[in-house]
Amino acid sequence: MRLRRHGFLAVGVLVTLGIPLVVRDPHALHVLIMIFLYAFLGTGWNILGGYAGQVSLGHSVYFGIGAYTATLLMMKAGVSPLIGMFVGGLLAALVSLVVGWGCFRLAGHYFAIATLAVAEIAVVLATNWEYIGAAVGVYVPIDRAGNWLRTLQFTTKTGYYYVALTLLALGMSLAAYIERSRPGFYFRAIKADPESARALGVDIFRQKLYAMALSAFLVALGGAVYAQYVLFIDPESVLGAALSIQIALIPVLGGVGSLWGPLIGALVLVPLSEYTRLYFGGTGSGLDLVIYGLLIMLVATYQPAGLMGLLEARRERSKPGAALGR
Amino acid sequence: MLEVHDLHAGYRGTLVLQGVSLEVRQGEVVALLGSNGTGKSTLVRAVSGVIRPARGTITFRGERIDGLPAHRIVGKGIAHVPEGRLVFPRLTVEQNLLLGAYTKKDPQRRRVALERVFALFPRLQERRRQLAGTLSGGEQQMLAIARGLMSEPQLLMLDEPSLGVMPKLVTEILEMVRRIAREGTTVLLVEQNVREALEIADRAYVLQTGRIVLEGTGAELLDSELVRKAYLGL
Amino acid sequence: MPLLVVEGITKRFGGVVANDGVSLTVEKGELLGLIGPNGAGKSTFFATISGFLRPDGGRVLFDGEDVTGLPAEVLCRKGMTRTFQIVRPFHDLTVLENVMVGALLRHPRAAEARRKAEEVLEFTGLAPQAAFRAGNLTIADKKRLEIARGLATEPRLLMLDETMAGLTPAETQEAIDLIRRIRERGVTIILVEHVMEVVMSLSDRVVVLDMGRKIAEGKPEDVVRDPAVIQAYLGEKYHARGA
Amino acid sequence: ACGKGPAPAPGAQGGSTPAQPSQQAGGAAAEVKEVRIGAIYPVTGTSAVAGTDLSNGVKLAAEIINGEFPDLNLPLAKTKGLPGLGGAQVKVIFADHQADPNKGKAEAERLVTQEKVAALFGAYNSSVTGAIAPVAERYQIPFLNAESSSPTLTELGFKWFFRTTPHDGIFAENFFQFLEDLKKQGKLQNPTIALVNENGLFGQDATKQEKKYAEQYGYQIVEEIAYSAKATNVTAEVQRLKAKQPDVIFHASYGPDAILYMKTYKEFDLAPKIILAQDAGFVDSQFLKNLGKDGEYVFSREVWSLDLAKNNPQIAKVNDMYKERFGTDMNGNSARAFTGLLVLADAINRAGSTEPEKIRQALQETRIGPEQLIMPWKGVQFDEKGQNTLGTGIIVQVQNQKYVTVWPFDLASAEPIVPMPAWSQR
Amino acid sequence: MTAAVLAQSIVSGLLWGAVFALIALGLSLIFGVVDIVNFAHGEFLMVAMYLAWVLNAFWGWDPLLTLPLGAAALFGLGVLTYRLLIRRVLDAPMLAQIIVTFGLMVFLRSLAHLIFRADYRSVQDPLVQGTFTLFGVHVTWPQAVAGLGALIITGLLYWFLYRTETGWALQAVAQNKQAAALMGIDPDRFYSLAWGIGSASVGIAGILLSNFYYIHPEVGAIFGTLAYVTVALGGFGSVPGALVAGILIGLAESLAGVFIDPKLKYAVVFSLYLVVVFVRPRGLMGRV
Ligand SMILES: Nc1ncnc2c1ncn2[C@@H]1O[C@H](COP(=O)(O)OP(=O)(O)OP(=O)(O)O)[C@@H](O)[C@H]1O
Ligand SMILES: Nc1ncnc2c1ncn2[C@@H]1O[C@H](COP(=O)(O)OP(=O)(O)OP(=O)(O)O)[C@@H](O)[C@H]1O
Ligand SMILES: [Mg+2]
Ligand SMILES: [Mg+2]
Repeated sequence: MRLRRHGFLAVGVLVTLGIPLVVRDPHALHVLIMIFLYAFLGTGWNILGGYAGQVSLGHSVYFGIGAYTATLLMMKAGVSPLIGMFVGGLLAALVSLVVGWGCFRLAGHYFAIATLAVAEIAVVLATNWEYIGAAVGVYVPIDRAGNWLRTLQFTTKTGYYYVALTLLALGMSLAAYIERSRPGFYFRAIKADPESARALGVDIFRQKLYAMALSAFLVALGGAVYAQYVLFIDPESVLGAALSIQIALIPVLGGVGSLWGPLIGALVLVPLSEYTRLYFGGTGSGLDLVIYGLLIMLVATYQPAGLMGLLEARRERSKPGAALGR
Repeated sequence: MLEVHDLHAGYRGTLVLQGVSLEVRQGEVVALLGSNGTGKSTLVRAVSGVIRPARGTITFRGERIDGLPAHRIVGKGIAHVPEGRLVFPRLTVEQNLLLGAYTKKDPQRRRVALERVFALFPRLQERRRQLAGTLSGGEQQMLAIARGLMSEPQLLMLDEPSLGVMPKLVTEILEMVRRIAREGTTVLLVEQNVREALEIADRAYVLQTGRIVLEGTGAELLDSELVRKAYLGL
Repeated sequence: MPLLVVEGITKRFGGVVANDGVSLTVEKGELLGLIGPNGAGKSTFFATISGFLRPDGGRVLFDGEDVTGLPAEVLCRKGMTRTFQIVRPFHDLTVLENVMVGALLRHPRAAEARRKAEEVLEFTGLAPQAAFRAGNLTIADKKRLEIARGLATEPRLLMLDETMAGLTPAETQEAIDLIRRIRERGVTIILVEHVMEVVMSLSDRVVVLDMGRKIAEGKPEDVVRDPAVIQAYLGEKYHARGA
Repeated sequence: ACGKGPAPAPGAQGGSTPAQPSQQAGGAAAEVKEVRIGAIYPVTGTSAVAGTDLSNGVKLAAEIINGEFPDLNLPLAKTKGLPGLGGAQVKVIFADHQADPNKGKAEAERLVTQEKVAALFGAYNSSVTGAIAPVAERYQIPFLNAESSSPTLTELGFKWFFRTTPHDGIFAENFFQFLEDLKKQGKLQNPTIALVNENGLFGQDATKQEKKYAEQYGYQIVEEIAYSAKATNVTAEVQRLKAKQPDVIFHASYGPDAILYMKTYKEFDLAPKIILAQDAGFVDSQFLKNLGKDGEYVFSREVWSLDLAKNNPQIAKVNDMYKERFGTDMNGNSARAFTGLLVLADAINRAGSTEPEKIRQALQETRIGPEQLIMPWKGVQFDEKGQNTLGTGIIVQVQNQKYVTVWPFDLASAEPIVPMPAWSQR
Repeated sequence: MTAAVLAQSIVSGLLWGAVFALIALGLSLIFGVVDIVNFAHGEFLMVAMYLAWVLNAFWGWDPLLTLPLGAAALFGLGVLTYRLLIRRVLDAPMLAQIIVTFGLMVFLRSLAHLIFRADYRSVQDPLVQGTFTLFGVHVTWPQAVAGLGALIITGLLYWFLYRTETGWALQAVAQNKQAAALMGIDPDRFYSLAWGIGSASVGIAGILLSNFYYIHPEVGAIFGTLAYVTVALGGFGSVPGALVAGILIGLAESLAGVFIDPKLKYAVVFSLYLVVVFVRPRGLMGRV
């Protein structure tokens, strides 16, 4: 049983590694890169929102911090984004600790709205901060040579593909490790019933901060890579509320609090959004979004436990409120 | 009055009751005994419509009620005081009680019913304006029973009413059950205080692993080998 | 030195004084029964002592150390834990995982915690249900799970809030046995229980609360004869039967 | 920023160069029947009104290029298709970016790699244009922008990026030239100025430029408001203005907020001598529809106006065609997009090939005179940064529910009405 | 700045605050009963506004005349949303519920795009329009009417929820669905009712808003986020809380815009929320 699982996993990894050797179409690779990136962001979000049950609608802040830090470090100090992304990650973790310190007294929707508020404030601040380009944003200088060690830019999609894949592998391994070790148990206990967890000696505040920092760190890495991929960042696109919701939507759709959920969510949502726009977007009628909205509703109503629920019969439907420990 | 025939019921994946048949007659107190997890609560839930039976029939006063939703069954005269109380935590004691009489639209009768339960549970009258969620465990239990009585049911099903209740009150509650029965309300009682329950019960059933294994009058069962060994630990 | 010394603990909720200057001590290895009418303030007392509520007055000394107002998780680490009267399992976790959360306190490595949890499950008789989703247990099993989780934190003081409710007399007997065995491991216990058989057969000493105040204290057989206790709590019939 | 030296031939960078779309063109020798151009616009989302106007302009331009219109003196109008490529037809492939830079980038890549377009076109929102420009650089595909006005875009050293429209710097200077001219006419004395600009890329660029030229021309700015375009209401902003009573208000606003401001000005009875807007919301086709007479007397810089037809009859002809197809008159956006596509097609035609580098060189060598345009420009000619140096703006005023050109005076069809009357006297 | 400016900013803030409150009330009610945050709430507002516009543009109805019809139509939309979507995810994790309403939001917004295109529209010449001046302070009639509407609806909802038996039943369902069913209360009907009433009240808000605000497919986005913050600030499920919070937000926005800097006014509003919940983690009037 276990052996078979590992077998599947190995085959999956090999196939994934080989895709760019076969698939040459850049748009298809783009979609795959976006899938990996969003799955990675979802995995990061999942640590806080899925395992620890703290639904954040403000993760764009950490994404933005990662994107801006790595980019500005490269532009102003010549620091490679390969290093800058970790600086951004640490900075994001730091900021997240402050946010968590203030917001973890709040439960459920109050917490969600508070994180949303923090993100909105961040957008306003970034929009007015000249040093980081204010509303104009930052155009990342193009590295025509694709010297990726210095700039984390590649001249072809293949490079980005492997970077995104590495990130995802890193994120999922971390999540898998956490799932099976003490923090993972504590996170899920906090999600299920914080008071009970306290009775068992769990310092819930500390554990939530831990989840938050880890989650923010990962999302910031994603932000840094995104910036070097799109080569343009501005407050709206890397800090805005739409991004926060997108990040949360991925694991939620795939199966919140499960290792494979974010990947499955991204596998469905990213192509859904890309191809509805592609097939219906050119008409300019907004039909693509109508269909996108309809499909989201369908998935959520017929598979409320997330798509993971389809695969994992063991997981039963949880009671309302369980997600928030009401 | 209530007839359960070949009832199969359970939850996702597990069939807890596997062919239970029993009967409650007008004016009786019937006790339902059984150790933990045998499906006593499941049976009561199936009767009150909280869960849908998988097979079998439930007839109340000659009318099939299996498959009806819970809120329709109350109107037919069955009240179910659930295990674990389930009071409305953010409504006051009085609002909880009045909702107990939701199916009775006549305000006059509701007032009378309220007076009656306040007479039975003076503690509740004291706390009528307190939010139910802040009552102590035992107080919540009283509220739950009182709320069940508010609909003036013909059949009252009590699921472990003495759970978490102080000894003085356990006695009072069971005496009250008898009184209620004498006043004409039929009672189906699930109880772990086996001895006390059998003392007040007209008849009793013993449920084991989803089946009825024994039935008889309270006194008969008190003397039976099975009950003495398995439930009284004698 | 007593393990727990409580001095004049007071807790108010708005107008209701749930605990009114309650003092008591618990010796190491002792089993103290705490009884009293519904609403007397027993659960509140637990919550206040164990750091879930902040007392409005009074002091708590644990093993000689002043721990008044420390949060629950800190107290748990110091060796004091409680169960909840209205059970609060981690619904979506399995029984084993529930207990592992407790075990992880002293065994940070998951593998060791699992071993510890399995041992506790075996000890409490929950082993057959180890893989069940905790939310699907019956109430009585959920209560047992509360004990198991608490035990897994390897406490010195265990506060049990009505963990025997809803058991048949035969099952009660088993539970009494379980608590005896816990004691034998050297765990000090405060037991809140309405099932008098349990209180009588287990307690070394009984404290009776009524309306937030201590109204009696002493050996179990003396306390049940105390008229105030009979009047407030046991009722004439119980007494008459002389259980 | 690097200049635009001769570019390496495609493929010269070896294996690291991405797939070249020119390969499928099979070189110049092969017969080209169709030239594909990818146009990326915000046809849904917050900028969708503009997106629709823009696409319509592009559609009309394509029709004119592909058909024969002997009476139009526009590039490629008289001939069928592109004679330089044996009469090949221009096919525009539209894509939607929903005002999201990442989507714009993805669409650009898709157009280049899958739709095999020979050039990119668009994308209105400066932020999206900014995200697409690097794609064009990476794939070495010409990218012509006809309507994004952020001055930054041509300062980033892009080699494949060209812009036909004047940018905000040029427009901002126009504002002060206009005020100077009014002063000369005696209609104004040393006016005080307030800036009311939305707090995004568009507004912040405008603020920067306006402040720069205010200093240069010696004007006093008494209030500077940057507001969120997503604001539910602007009462606070208008109150601040009211406290300062400026003579002139400069506006950079999108559609909804422009309407919101005008309504709030009326509510608070605030009527400066001049409201002078950076087009956008104030010339949007919805502006007058919603405001009716409350939109009277507003000035806006424009890139185009229907009454320019007085001096350039060609405009009327094109507008008639447009109106016939899309039911409304052309506006600055549709005219610019229209012109942009003609310029791009003209370059491709001269390049005689769909090879990107040849098109890029042809664009660089573009020389189009004013008589071949429907724009009030002196022509089209790109500098080394890719900016059209011959573009200028006009200033229009709403008079009797129409936008009429009031400046430059030689193109004007009406006298500017200054000051605008108080709200109570209308 | 002068006292007149202060007075004006306070009045403007109050008026807009009442509008925010009016929009937020329905959201709060739905949350309070069904425990679901409706992310499509702003879109419901938009639907109501388009209804007012269509009736006005094609048949010349005044928004005031549309009011009862709008309330009824939105009631229907709410019930329909519940029946077709929400009912299926009632027992699902909270996050699944979020997604459903998120999908609905995308759907309604883009449907509006499809039908009405991106043009923004206004109701022409409504009965209620113009301004009056009170001690030198400008007050616009449509906003004053909307403010009045907010007060009336708050009062009605409050009375309904806390003073009528149906209201208690609604709360009972919210607190324990199964127990409510055992009292003979049909949870399904009451959930429907809550969605209906909550949506009807946002319908009224939309129609009053259409008296003075432009209508656009994205208009819900503008008010949506503020509505969530309003509801959270006041305390989820608290009807009077929504009113107080709405007014507070209106005031904060107006005063910050005038006395601090317009570009920071939303930062101030969101900070206000953070500060309040820092002190009172369940909002101003949230239940414990
Ligand atoms: N909601 C549920 N979902 C799944 N299984 C359940 C659920 N409720 C109860 N069960 C299972 O059904 C079986 C019977 O439970 P039930 O509550 O009817 O027992 P009971 O006889 O009332 O026991 P107790 O005396 O402990 O109340 C148990 O094994 C229990 O684990
Ligand atoms: N949060 C609260 N707000 C108001 N009153 C409260 C609150 N918590 C408890 N009370 C009141 O305090 C008193 C003591 O309650 P407590 O739960 O401690 O009683 P108890 O002795 O455990 O009773 P039981 O045996 O029924 O469990 C009760 O009257 C209860 O209503
Ligand atoms: Mg039971
Ligand atoms: Mg208690």
